[in-house]
Amino acid sequence: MSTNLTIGKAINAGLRRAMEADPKVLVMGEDVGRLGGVFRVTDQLHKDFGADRVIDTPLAESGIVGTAIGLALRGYRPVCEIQFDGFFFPAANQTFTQLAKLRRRSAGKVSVPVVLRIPYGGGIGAVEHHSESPEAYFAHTAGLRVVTVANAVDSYWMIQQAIRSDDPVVFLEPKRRYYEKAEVDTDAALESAAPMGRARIARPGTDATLLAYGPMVKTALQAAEADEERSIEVIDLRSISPVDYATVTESVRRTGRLVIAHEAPLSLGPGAEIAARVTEECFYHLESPVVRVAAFDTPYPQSRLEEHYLPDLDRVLDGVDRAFAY
Amino acid sequence: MSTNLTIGKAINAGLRRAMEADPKVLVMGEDVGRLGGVFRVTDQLHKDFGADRVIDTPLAESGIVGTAIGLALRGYRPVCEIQFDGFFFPAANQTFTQLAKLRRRSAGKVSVPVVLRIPYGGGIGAVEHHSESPEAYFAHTAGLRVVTVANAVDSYWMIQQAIRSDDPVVFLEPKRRYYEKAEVDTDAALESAAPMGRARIARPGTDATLLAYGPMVKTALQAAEADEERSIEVIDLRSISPVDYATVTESVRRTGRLVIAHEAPLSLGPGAEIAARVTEECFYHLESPVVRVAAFDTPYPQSRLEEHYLPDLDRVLDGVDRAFAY
Amino acid sequence: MSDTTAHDEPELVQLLTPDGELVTHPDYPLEVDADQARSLYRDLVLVRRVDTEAVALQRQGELGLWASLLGQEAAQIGSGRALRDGDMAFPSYREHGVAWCRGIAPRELLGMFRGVTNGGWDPDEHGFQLYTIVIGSQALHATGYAMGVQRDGALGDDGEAVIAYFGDGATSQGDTNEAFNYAAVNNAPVVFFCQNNQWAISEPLDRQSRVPIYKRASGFGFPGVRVDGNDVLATLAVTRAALQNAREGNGPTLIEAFTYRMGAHTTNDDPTRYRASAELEEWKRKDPILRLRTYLEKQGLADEAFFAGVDEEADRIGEQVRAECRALPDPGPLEIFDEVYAEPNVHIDRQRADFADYLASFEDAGAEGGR
Amino acid sequence: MSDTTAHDEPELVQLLTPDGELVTHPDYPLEVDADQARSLYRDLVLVRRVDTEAVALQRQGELGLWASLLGQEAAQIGSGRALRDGDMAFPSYREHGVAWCRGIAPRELLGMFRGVTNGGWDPDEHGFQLYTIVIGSQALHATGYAMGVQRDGALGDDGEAVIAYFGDGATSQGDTNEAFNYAAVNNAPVVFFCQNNQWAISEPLDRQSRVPIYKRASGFGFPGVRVDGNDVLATLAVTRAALQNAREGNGPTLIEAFTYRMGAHTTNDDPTRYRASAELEEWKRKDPILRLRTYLEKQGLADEAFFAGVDEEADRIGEQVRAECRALPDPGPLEIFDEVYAEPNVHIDRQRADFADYLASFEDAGAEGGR
Ligand SMILES: Cc1ncc(C[n+]2csc(CCOP(=O)(O)OP(=O)(O)O)c2C)c(N)n1
Ligand SMILES: Cc1ncc(C[n+]2csc(CCOP(=O)(O)OP(=O)(O)O)c2C)c(N)n1
Ligand SMILES: [Mg+2]
Ligand SMILES: [Mg+2]
Repeated sequence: MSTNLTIGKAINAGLRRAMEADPKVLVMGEDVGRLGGVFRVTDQLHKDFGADRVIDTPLAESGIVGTAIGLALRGYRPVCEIQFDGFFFPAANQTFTQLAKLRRRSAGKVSVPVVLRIPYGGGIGAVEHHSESPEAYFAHTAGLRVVTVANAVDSYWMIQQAIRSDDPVVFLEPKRRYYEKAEVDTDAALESAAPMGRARIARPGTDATLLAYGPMVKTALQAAEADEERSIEVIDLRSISPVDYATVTESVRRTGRLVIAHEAPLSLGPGAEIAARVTEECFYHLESPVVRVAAFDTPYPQSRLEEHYLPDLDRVLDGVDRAFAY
Repeated sequence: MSTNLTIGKAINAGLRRAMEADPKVLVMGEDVGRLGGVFRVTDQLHKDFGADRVIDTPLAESGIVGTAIGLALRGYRPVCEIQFDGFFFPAANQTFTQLAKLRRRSAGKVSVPVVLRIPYGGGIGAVEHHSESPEAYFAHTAGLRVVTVANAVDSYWMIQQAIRSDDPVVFLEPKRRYYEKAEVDTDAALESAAPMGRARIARPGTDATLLAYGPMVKTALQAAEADEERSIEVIDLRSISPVDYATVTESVRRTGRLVIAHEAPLSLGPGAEIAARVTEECFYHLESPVVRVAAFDTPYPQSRLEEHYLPDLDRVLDGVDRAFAY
Repeated sequence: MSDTTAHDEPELVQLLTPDGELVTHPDYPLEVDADQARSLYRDLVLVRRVDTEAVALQRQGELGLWASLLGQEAAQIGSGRALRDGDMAFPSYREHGVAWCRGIAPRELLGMFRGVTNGGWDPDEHGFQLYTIVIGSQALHATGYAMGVQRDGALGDDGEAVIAYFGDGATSQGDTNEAFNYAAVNNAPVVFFCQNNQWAISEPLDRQSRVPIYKRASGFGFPGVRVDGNDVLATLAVTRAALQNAREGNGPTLIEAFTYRMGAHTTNDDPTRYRASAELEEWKRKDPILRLRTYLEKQGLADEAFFAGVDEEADRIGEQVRAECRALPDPGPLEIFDEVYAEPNVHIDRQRADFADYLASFEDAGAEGGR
Repeated sequence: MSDTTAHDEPELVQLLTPDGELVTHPDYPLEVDADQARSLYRDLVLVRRVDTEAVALQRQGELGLWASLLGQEAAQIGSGRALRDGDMAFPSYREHGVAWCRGIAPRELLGMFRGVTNGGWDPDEHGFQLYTIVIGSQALHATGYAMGVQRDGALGDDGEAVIAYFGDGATSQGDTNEAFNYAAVNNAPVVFFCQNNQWAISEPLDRQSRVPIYKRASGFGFPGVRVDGNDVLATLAVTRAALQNAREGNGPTLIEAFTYRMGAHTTNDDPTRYRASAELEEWKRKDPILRLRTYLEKQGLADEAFFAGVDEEADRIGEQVRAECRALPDPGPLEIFDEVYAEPNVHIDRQRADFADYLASFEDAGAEGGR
């Protein structure tokens, strides 16, 4: 059955399907129960699966991730919602020193298949701590897989893949794109979906590669459309860790130019690693240095400044121009 | 007076001098009092300055940084010891969402001159969580300054500069080098010391630039010595955020090659940003892609494997070879 | 849940019954003269008006968000008025009434909700720190600050005290509990003021605590007290006593102000999704303003002219808030780079300069007739 | 600090006095026959021997570190023996005695301290999770696991219970307190077992808590009890009762086992820097092994042959521990990349392959006669 779904509703539908398929799947977090989450991503799940499987937790993120680990050790597959990106940090210890390392610590005797769902990124006019892009912290941490989505189709499938994965997965949801819609064939087999580790060529092109993920994919596609002079290939990265370098370097070798756009701050953002790595692997193919278009190295500013802070269409186009200035 | 000091003792002497100079300087952390810290870096301070200025805190890192912020808001200059790198994470929320952002939040009306001293890095044969190199998490966080030391002279001066700074400073101490010695002129004026933001050319050379910081500077110098064929310039970065790109790019333009060595995991480690940035700024000067020699993207392994995990002399030399393979 | 809760319903310190009757409490004697009572009433009404205006401004698109204090006026004015000049308050994000008592103009609060600043007032000038959104964080800041007060030797009868505000939900956070412990171990002069408004967004109290919140304190070794947070007199008396205790060097107290969030969590929230309207109706009968007004009327401490005067003043302030909100200047783009660091920072300076050039390129392009 | 501590010295549950006299406690009846008493004695002696050997092995450079349980044997054997097969324990890093009760061979513990693994035994096989070094973390894991037990419907008289071990210092951590609260709110079948050995490295108890630790529980709404941790019988009885209470669905209990760390914090530590030797002397008189031996002797429950037999067994185990430690195989370099992820990971595979090539280059070079 093909349904027109927003990203938010597609994640909701994916969660529902995962919960139906496996009684061990739990949903937990602040306000995920009766309210259905502040973004309604868990809407109706409490009603249909009950309070034992859809758990309104105390207001304590370390507790959410820490008890999820315990539930996973007991054989459950908890899907935790961290209400906003900026409220992940109280859970940093449980995520970085426990969740990410338990498998390795146990020499593989233990799996902790926990999913952390985190609405992330800016652009919604919010107060402080509600617009962060913390993906670099996760991607720098061995033991975690980090994925993000840019459309409803991927949202529906990738949340299910994340839940099925025996690795802990940080599932980043582009909150300002929650209402973007697409047709989703919700009856297809999970196995038929593209693996969540694979990057996707969202728009083919020949003159430069424009790489984005999550909320910036839409901006990248708009930029590619807007550029009438050059043929821009757009890659939707999907997996931030590990990065699908095969797809990325194949594209860059063809186009000779790479522009990376993300909302995370520039310095030590995911673009830094991709730029360094692609330069290593495509040194003789690059006509220009890899160009990065990112947020500035400042705290996310008050919302009246966010349109300047976030890379927008113009900044991405400016980045493309810079790539062609060499 | 010139004294022969280890890095550990030089930090101790610097702390003492800062406490003598300014009654608002406090030292706090787990076991920093009577014990003088597990590495004895705060040795004797409790005896000489009393329990009000050298505070044995409860075993709670969020509490250490959180109360230090409060003390700073009251006009104090707390120097917090986080006992080991791996135990920083419970303090991540206070450090990233509060300490780093309070000045900006207050539009400059508030300063939080807190120093976080963290013994970091591996190579001491320790159990898990005692050998981490978390500098990338800090360097990706706007609002923090991140510095590290490679010798006793810098240790003595930079800890004092960090304490004087009105910005929050993460002061990373290379624990496996605590016992390295040097002559320190402890009577010189603080103003005469090189600013902590400045990189240092630790060994001049002409054929390639080898950049390291903290514990890897010694290894880098050994590698440069060991390479009899090529003239390697070694840069001791000192400040990880902000990076002194003026010094780095000047060197790379001269040598045409850059090798970066650090103990932090490769992906999204500080080397990624430096590689990306230097490539942008020195695109036409680079004879080869920037080469990174780093720890692997795995959790720090059990200690019997650390000699393989940490970049050593051979791995650094291999990196230099790779730079010349282009 | 076990039946631990059921057993001992906690005693609620109350000086003014919901019917506006003055009662006494052995531990919390309070003398309020007519002037004081009227002035408390005035504060309650005015902060409610500021709040109502802010909600309306949000509806009109002038604010991005607002966290209403509706129903919590007495808890805030009572505790806020208990503070002395040298005291320091560490608020959460809903303490508009306390801010009012500390002399923060409503305009300054609006800036953050409008998105033109992230806070911005001078904490030292007002004895009122910036709003803190990450739940629990400020409890540790307050405790550290109080440790500074100790080190400054600023204790004693004329000494200084510190107060930390947070909600019922916040008591679940590790930071809040660490603060309780740091304060206890250090005997720090800090009062923990928990406004238990029964809800943390959609989660009722029983998701946060198995027992009444004030009991938490005893586990850390300091006193906890539950006060009727809709009773401005009791809140004033209990907070004053706790602050005095703190400033005299006797350490922390946890005050649980039992109150109710009569509005939505914020303007983004829709409480009909998770709570019964009957509950709200019940609490409307305990309205903190009504209660004090009844008292004033019954005792003949205020006449119609007084009430009309306060309402007029509220109208004026409402108008002023609307005007000032609209007049709040937008920040300029380059302010993104301001005050990230106290000291010169080459990296930020470079990004600022590059961005200035980038912005200027549009102006040039504009001058030349488009990009 | 205020004098809250001084007031009410907590009652200590004791069934065996330091002089080896059996006493009764109304709440904790315990029947121990001679066999059981002797077997407890045997465990105490054997784990102490394992510990002594491990300290020696560290001195000889065979281990990188060791955290000695000296003095805490009764707290660990008493609580460990209270566990049933299906129960799950979440240890900190010093629970060698509990590990013993759960059937973990000493060899498996040594691996982590020797640096050949980071843990490595199978938690499910033994009902004993991996050692956890980051203080407080495991309290939340235990609570979550217990929530899983609830969801599995594994409660009731024959049900399962969970126990979390941690130290006095750990009670200051946010995570530990969050665990208390999650357990309370969810009425989870978990027992929090705090070995209060009076020290957190160099910090005495008064830096961690203003009041006795068992009191913390009441603030979260569940029972706390202080037991003489050097009394193996009392610890057994109190833990058994708490576990039973948990498995029957009555929620968490906090047990404070009052004991003493007779050795250094770890082999890296030098306690003479921070504590008086008189304190140690005093606690030596309360030695948990001595106490049980006196009881066995006085009651004629064991004879010289028994004691000699246990000592001989200890000698044998000591020898075995030494031999097995030295025989622990070193991991191969490429194991760095193992089990970082459960699923195939291109990135790790690539790093592994590159490193294998790099290592091979030396072998080639070696074969060719040098780099
Ligand atoms: C660490 C953290 N997690 C989550 C949030 C999102 N959040 C904002 S307010 C709130 C509920 C707070 O409830 P309570 O402490 O009772 O205060 P109240 O809003 O009722 O005044 C939540 C979950 C946050 N601000 N900080
Ligand atoms: C989060 C964290 N901070 C610091 C440490 C370093 N550390 C290891 S043991 C210890 C003291 C623990 O004391 P306690 O909880 O009483 O347990 P004990 O060692 O006495 O058994 C400290 C500070 C750690 N392991 N984890
Ligand atoms: Mg509330
Ligand atoms: Mg201890």
